Amino acid sequence: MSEETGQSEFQLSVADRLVAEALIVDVDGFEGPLDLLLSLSRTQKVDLRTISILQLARQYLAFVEKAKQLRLELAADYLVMAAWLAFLKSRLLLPPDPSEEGPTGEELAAHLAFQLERLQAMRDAAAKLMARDRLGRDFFARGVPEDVTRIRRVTYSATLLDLMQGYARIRTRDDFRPFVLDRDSVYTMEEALERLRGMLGFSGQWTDINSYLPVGWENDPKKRRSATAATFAASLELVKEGKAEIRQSEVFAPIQVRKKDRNHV
Amino acid sequence: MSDDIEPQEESLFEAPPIAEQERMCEAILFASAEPVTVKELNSRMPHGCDAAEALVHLRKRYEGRGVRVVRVGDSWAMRTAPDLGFLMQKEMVESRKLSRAAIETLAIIAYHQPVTRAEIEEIRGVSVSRGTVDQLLEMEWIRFGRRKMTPGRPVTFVVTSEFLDHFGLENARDLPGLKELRAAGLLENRPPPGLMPKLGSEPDDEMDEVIEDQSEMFEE
Amino acid sequence: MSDDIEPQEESLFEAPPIAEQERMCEAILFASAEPVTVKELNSRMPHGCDAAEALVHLRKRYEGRGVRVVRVGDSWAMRTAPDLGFLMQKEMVESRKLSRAAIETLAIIAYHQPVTRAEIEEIRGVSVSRGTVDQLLEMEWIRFGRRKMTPGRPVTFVVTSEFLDHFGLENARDLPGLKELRAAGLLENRPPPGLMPKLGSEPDDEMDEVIEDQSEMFEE
Repeated sequence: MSEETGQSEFQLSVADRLVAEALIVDVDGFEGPLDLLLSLSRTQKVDLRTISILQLARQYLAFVEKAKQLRLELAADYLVMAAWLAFLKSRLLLPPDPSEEGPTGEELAAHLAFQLERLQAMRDAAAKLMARDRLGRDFFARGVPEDVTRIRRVTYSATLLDLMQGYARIRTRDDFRPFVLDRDSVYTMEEALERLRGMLGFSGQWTDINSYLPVGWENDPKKRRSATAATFAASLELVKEGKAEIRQSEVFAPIQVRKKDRNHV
Repeated sequence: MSDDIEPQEESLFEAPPIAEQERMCEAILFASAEPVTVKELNSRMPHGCDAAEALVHLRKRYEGRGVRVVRVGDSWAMRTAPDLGFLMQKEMVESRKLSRAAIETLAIIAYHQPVTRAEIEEIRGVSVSRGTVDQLLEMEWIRFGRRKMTPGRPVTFVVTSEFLDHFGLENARDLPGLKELRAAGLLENRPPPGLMPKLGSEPDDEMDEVIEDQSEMFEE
Repeated sequence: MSDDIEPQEESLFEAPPIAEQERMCEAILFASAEPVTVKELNSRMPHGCDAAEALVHLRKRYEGRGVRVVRVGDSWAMRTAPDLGFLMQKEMVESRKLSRAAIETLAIIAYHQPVTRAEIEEIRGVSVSRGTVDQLLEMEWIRFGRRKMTPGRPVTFVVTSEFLDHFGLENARDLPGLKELRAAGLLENRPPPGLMPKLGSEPDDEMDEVIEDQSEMFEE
């Protein structure tokens, strides 16, 4: 593509040529091909939504051509864009080939227009943002902030295990040996027996043995398991002693106990 | 057991009258250069205080004054009225000059958040230099948001409450022109219709994904 | 140069209304890092302003507020109201493990309550420091019980409901007995006869009795 044919083909006005030359001098000042396209689009003096992408493509290609003549080195990005715009131009100019796959020239052009409009919109937004009243320039924070005094309050903590170990230590007068077994969640049969003996006395009704679980053992699964087993074992023990009756209507049904009353016999 | 104690406490120490709570909020906000969250106000004020309510009164009281009570995200601060900025030459801090790239990147993050680096590059058409992002991070105007649930799980950027404070914004929804931009479809991440040159960075998988987080974020 | 302009300014611009001057003083005092003299206020405010008069109004406006306008030498400043100083403190809670001496003392009180200091010392085999007892009292894990009806009527210590709450106990008697401690591997040797508390082995009907009566349980 020679300079003359380029000139005639693009039919650049004198003003356009001047702009193009100014752009070339300033080639380093552009932030990539999109920025350059946006700058070129200003020569069209139209709303970005009605911009002629075809015309823009020509302007861009002319710019790249000029840059080549001036032996300016253009970054790869600019050349990739040039190649793509040349392709776009041909698509826009030639009648659509129905056998051709992919988006039409119009679709591609529309997306490029969108990109340009979006970039311009972001630039405008950035300008509006920077023009806002700003902290430290237009409005100000307190000049002598009063530091919040940090008061350190120490809380002491100890666990039940600490307590038990402490007590055991004194009682054995031995050096303490660390241990791992957790007896917290173990409810013994003796305990259950005692509890059941006390409570069963008041109940002549069939009652689910689960309702005899000690307070505080119903929720934690581990504790509940231990308490249920102990309570069940204890109820069997009471039946053995002849003090209670036990029943279960079917497999997995609730197990019920009641006091064995002489009247019931 | 604590259940037994707490109601007692409540009845023992009644919350101070609202006028007094307002004074307390006033003193705390006044003393702090940084915005203070409602949560922190409540934690510093006596038990039973309602900072949110006190702030409504306080804000009204300072309307039209030389100092204003402003909201910054979840926090509140006192700031001088912007029309009096001309009196403050002495207090003015020379803010670091931001490059054009940094300003644009900041705006893109603010309007498109949460946004990935690849998305910023797609919008600007050039790669985003590390330095630009670093500078914005260092100024604490942007921070990392949640990773995007797209291949590669790329990090995203969002603006901070320092950003809101600096630009006098109550929240990110108050960004100038946001509604218009959204209405014009300019905040959509429209995928390129194939064959488009990917400008800026090396191609990224997530580029093709339609990301609509932004719209959700700002929807009232 | 400025001499040429200023007289002109004076005739062109009238001084702002006093309410506006008050706003200006407010903003300057708020944003200044140091107290400001009337002279400086005047020099910063538009020509013709009377900072001294504006300050009178401003000071009145802040009377009884959470913030006050105060005079510092020949300068003026804004400060938080002194009665709200407590709001400028933030409590940092640091959690530490209780010392071994304190734990042992606490354990003895829990297992043997009501127990005198002499009894604690006898069981521990070492003297109990005042600090340890004071600490436990301060933490509200122990309190004074009834005096013992023995010569000297010594004070006794018992554990509190806060103690039970902290350790998740319904009752001090829920503490595992020595038998259980041994079963748990906490106790190696057999304790000397007569020292073993019979926790958990007593009939249940006295469950509801007050904690103080627990002494009998331990005394053999």
